[in-house]
Amino acid sequence: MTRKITIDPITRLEGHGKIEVFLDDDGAVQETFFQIPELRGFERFVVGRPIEELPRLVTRICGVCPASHHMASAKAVDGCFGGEVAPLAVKLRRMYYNAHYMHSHIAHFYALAAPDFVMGPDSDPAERNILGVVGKVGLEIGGAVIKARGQAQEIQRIIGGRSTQDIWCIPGGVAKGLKPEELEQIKPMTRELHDFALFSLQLFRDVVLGNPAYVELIVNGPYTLDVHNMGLVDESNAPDFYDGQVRVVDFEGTELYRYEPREYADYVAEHVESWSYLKFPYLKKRGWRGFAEGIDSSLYCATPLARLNVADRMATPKAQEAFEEMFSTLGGHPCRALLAQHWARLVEMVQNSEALLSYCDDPEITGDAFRVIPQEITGEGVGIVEAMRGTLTHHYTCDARAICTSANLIVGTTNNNAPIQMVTKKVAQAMIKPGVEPDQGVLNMIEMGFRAFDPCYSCATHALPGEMPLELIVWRDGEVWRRVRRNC
Amino acid sequence: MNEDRPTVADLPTVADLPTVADDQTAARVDRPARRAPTGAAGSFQPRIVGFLCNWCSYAGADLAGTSRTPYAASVRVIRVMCSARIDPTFVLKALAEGADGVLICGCHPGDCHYSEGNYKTMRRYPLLKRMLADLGIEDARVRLEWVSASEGQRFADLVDDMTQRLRALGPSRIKTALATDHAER
Amino acid sequence: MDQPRIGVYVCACGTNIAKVVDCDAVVRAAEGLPGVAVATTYKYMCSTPGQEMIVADIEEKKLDRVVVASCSPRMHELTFRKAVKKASMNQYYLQMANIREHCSWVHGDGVEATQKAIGLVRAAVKRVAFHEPLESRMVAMCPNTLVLGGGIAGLTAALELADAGYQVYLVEKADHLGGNLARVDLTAPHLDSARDLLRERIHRVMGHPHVEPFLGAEVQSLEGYVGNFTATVAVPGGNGAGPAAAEGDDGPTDGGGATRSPRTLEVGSVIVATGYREFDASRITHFGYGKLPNVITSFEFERMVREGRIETVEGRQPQYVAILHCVGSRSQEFHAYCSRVCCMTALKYAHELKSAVPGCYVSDVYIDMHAFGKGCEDFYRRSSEVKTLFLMYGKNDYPVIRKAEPGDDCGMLIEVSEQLSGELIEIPADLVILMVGMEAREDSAEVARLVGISQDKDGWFIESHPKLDPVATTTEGVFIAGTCAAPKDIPDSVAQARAAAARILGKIARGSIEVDAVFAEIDEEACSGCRICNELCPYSAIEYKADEKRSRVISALCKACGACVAACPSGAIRARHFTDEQIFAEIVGVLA
Amino acid sequence: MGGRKLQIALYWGAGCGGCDVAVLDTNEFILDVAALADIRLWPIAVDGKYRDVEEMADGELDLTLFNGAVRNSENEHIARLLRRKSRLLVAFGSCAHMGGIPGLANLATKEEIYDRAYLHNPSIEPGNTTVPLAQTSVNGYSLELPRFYQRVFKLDDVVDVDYYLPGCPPAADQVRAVLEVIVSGVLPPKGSVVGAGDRGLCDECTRTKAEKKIKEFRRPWQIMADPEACLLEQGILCAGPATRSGCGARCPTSSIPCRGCYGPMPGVVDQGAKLLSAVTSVIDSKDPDEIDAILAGLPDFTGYAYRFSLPASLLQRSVRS
Repeated sequence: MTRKITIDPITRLEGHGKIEVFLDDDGAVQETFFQIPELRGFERFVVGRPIEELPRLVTRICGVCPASHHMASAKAVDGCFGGEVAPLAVKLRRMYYNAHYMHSHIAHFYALAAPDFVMGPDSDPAERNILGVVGKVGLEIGGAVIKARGQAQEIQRIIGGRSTQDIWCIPGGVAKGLKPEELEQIKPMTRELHDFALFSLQLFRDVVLGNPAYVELIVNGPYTLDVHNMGLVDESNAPDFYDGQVRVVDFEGTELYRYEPREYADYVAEHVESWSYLKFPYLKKRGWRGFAEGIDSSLYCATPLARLNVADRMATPKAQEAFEEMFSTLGGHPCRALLAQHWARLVEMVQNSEALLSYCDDPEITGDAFRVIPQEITGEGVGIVEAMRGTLTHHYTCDARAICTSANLIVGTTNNNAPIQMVTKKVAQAMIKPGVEPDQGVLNMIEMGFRAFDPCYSCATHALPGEMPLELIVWRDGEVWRRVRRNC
Repeated sequence: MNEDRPTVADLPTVADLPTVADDQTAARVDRPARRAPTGAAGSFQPRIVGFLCNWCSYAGADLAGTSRTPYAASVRVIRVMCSARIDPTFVLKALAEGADGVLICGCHPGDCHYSEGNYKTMRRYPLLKRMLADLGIEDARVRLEWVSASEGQRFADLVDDMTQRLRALGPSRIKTALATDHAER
Repeated sequence: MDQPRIGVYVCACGTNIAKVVDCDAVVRAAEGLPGVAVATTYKYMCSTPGQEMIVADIEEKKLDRVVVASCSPRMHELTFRKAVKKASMNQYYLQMANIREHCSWVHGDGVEATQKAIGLVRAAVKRVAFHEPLESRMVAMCPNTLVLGGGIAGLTAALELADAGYQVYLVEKADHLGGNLARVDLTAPHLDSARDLLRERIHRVMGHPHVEPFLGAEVQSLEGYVGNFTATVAVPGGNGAGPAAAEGDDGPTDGGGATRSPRTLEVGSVIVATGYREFDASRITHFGYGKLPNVITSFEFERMVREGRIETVEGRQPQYVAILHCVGSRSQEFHAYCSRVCCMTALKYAHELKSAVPGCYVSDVYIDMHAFGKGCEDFYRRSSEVKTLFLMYGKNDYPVIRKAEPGDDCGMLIEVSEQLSGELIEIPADLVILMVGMEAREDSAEVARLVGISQDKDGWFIESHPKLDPVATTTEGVFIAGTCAAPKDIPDSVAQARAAAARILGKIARGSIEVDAVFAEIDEEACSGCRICNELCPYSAIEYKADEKRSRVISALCKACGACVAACPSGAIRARHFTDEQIFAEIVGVLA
Repeated sequence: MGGRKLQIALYWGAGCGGCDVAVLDTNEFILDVAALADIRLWPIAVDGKYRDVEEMADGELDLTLFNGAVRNSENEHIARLLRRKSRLLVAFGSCAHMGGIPGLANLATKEEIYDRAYLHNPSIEPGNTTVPLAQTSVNGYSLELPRFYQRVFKLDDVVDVDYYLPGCPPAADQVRAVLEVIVSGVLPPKGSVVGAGDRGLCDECTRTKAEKKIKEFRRPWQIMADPEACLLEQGILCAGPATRSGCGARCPTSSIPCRGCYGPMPGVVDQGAKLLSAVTSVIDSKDPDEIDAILAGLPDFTGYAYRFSLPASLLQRSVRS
């Protein structure tokens, strides 16, 4: 008879993601299901709303990365009005978004990734958290992290009036400009953030790269997946978080597609399974080919690593150096090692901080021309940005009164839904073998797999990113035979 | 105006009645009494909450009474000093409490006892109707009409007409819908 | 709130209610309602024994709320308020359920009617539980009165008050007193002189110690409330009275362009007696007024008479004179109403013509001869004896006046389709007098806004009740007299003026005014200063205090319409005796 | 609290996480709280001990801050569990308080939402007819998902709530103030709205206000709003007058109209109805046709009126059949 193992992030009670593992009688993994049990229905209830209201509605898809939805939405709405946006507004939006990237990446790296590397994957769970990190690398760093995150948020607040549940973008531009005195407040924080980005990179070098065991784990561990990569790039194929073309490159480095946001529906489609509320995007031109790896796979990742994989270069000098160092260390570009996500995040942090610096020196940034009043209602727009957790697509249509008539959303984490399924199964199969009893290590290895994607079910459907406590229950003849818990 | 009337009552005399225009008096005498629709005959009798302003519409409804003008027993009148007092919340409250219809009556434009109160009602009503439509409330369930103190007949006709429409529409779904939502949980 | 003790009294109203509504069933239903301490029915609750029953129960059964289910509150609410007051219960602890006008008199089916009556009683019981004790307040009554208009009505009212020893401010727009009457020679039906009627009054007004007349003056603003108005009057040159002309010769003319300076007056009451203006005859083309020089209006004829020269423009004595009735009156096109005085005035002209131009032929072309009023019918009869040719024309079937051909022995010819004979008759005329009707003055809307009263569709000021209260208006302390309210003859205008004065003297005698306890109030702890309410009050009872960023209701000005209460997004404004809680309770009650 | 440390849980139902971020945004204050209290459950920041929650004695927790609405059977299940375990349950943020923006889903049916999400949209797999099911069996493996309710409920529709802390998200300083009060043990009356003002937003909005007369409604993108004057007076619909203060008027200060996340004033039963009554009353016209023309400038008023409060309104949802 089939035995059922439930790996339930934050237990059966909790609503935001659970893994079911089915073993055969010999105890080999037959099948795994990573289920997402929530749905909001934004794509339906934004219909009928005035289109300009959407940027301040969809931020409630995710309070962790509202700015990403705000930006993608604002761009889709601009499209509904013919697409003209005040050039100054574009600069300000980019600047604002850079700040958002900074605090999101800082939070993720230090709260979620660092514990694994700084403390070590099999260290005492009680210490495998930000406090443990602080304990190991020194107290001052804890303060520095909180301060840096706070500064990045403050910059966002100064520019856009609010830091969570953004309200700032309106058709043709932004609601408020940047006053000279506000810029002066921002400048010193920006410099500190840049230093902090470089410091974090150095920390990674010292702690992780300094330890061959970690490098080994990253490069040759079970955490590789032969699926393709997706990300936004500018005309020079450098990563662009706010705008540009979507580029899809296979895991061997061959460009498969390069398309304009408005063409997204020709390239991406979403598969539905009855056992999850979260859809499974795939490369439409290849058709749904199941949860399969390989060069013919129709699946892709959209993650920090994927963004660097589809890029030929970075947009700023310091980031370019980090980019080259990373790929040479990992044995070439592109890279399939999922755990390299964390490193990629640091490289992105550097590009964002450099971008912020350059905007601070832009003499026009405090100008008044931060809005144009839309002259026509053209009725359709697609807005794509790179959310921290992947390519984020908002597609709207509206009627002649600029009332929303349809909305379609493909959210960052959703892109990675299928890969997450697969890496989970892969690690489970690698770790849970006949005769091998699951233990802490197994749990942590499994968790590291999907946490590399920094899955934000806030975005996708709604769980918050966090270090997910795990529980593994092994059933035999309908009774609990083994129970292993981590943080539960 | 009733202040100095002796309180020893006898059957209402003409003096007792609110003043009516002559044509109304005539109407009262001449018009053959007709049967008002009743719900007794097993057919569904809607429950209409009527919000009437004191000076015109309530007096008009009183006149329907003093003129013995029959109409459906579907309406229950709540008196306010002016239709402008009718907070849209009252209408929603009535619907949420299970009213099948809400009838709002005020003085004719230009005739408001408070000179402009009914214009405020006139401004609120169309948006209220749009909101109700968004919430799935059928058009016939909520109605605004101007009824003067001399329009007893008109008030009666209004109530009958609204009653007929609501009969055609059937009972309001609101109360049951909210109940089923909770049952479903 | 502790459980109230409510008494419910169901009136059978003889058989008026009982014949349809099962009063006992209503009582039984009431007994089952929370808070009801006693419920009973009686033949006539408004009768003395009925009221005594309530008083007794309040005292013996310690009731603190009373519900009377009977006739309309518009009928007996005050009666029952007085009753509960007798038992020293606050009168606002009463609520009525209208089970007569709204139930037994309009519903035939006893079962349904009883169900409805129960619903209405349930609502009243639920509501009354939320009632609060309210006290009306007394405010001082200023004994001064402002009279607008120096015509016969204004003059009469002013003297009535002044002779009683109270100060009157008389504001006349023209530079002389007398109004329209000053343009008239003799008055119908007794043919005594308008001059005599006016002269004595004008002289007394000009010299009266208690009257301060302002000629060529205009009221700029009126603020405050009954007993306590403040009026600002623009007076010529700034000195008090304008040139004290005797009755003038011309129609009202605006007080000369003299520089005006404002005077501020404290008054307790206002009488609006601004009169009328005559219909502009040139609006009716087929009478040729303005084109045919010998077609004149009644007022132009009055002038001829007063100057003693009745002649055509050519300076000849007219041999044929035609008098045309209802010019601008009783027509769908212009004014539907009857101007009331023209018929008798026309007959008066016939008399004046006969005596002034012996042997001239007078034809009187009318629609109907309205000869109501004392001595008028008799006057009509006498007129028909002085050889006046009466021709009847049909409503909206106007006579047509045209120039006569050379060779005719008259200046004009009038074609009338005569109703009585049914023939088309042509009559000669050298002079045609158009009996122009009355209409509301061009400035009546302005005046209405100024003093806060309303106008009917024709522009006449509306009385608070057409039959029972024809001198008061819906604005307490503001009265109307004379032809500003509707066309009237002199006796009616004078009567109304004296009635208005009497009402005011009554208030002055009481010395203070009771301000209703029902008004809106703003909880300043809840007001956000959003200023939504500021524009909504037709009585400017809401003031915004910029320094505190709060709005406030001046309760004495508030008429309790509740417009601001419904509009206040903060729920910061309460309508006393019509609170949200009370109305919600009623809603739940009728639907439960 | 009898000397022992306060036992606290923070949890989310159908929310977006913004409320938890708001708590994080109290920055170092969090450490003070940690000093005064044991945070027994807070998934975003601290290792949760869920099993322990189940095993806790009833009322063992002193306080639970619950954010998010109730959209499915699982949200309700957890709400009930935490209610049992907590002496005080606070509806934290607009969703728990009034249903929030997810509550706008009550204008549509479950079927309509599924149709748009899984059956008909530009990127769905061609020909797809599959939708998620509460009970399903895949190659013999039986799997379950929480039941997606017909509509969104606010927290106190399913459990008894002690306090309401409004805002989307609540302002960090307000969160801090409320936590301080609760830690102090001096509690406001049950059912109170805490962490908000008792006046309308206009009270803290710095824009200058005049008597209001509206001749035309404009949408924010149609004009360059005067930076000083009241937005409503400029014809831009702002829910400020019908909304509690407490947020510091963040939106109007940035030239963006308020949408009402702090909910209605004390004693106001239906925020949307009040907003409707207020803005229409000041329309500057007495002509029905002109009034209609002016109101045409206010499309989707329902979506504005109940932006955050539809499940808490008198009618709660559309009854379109």
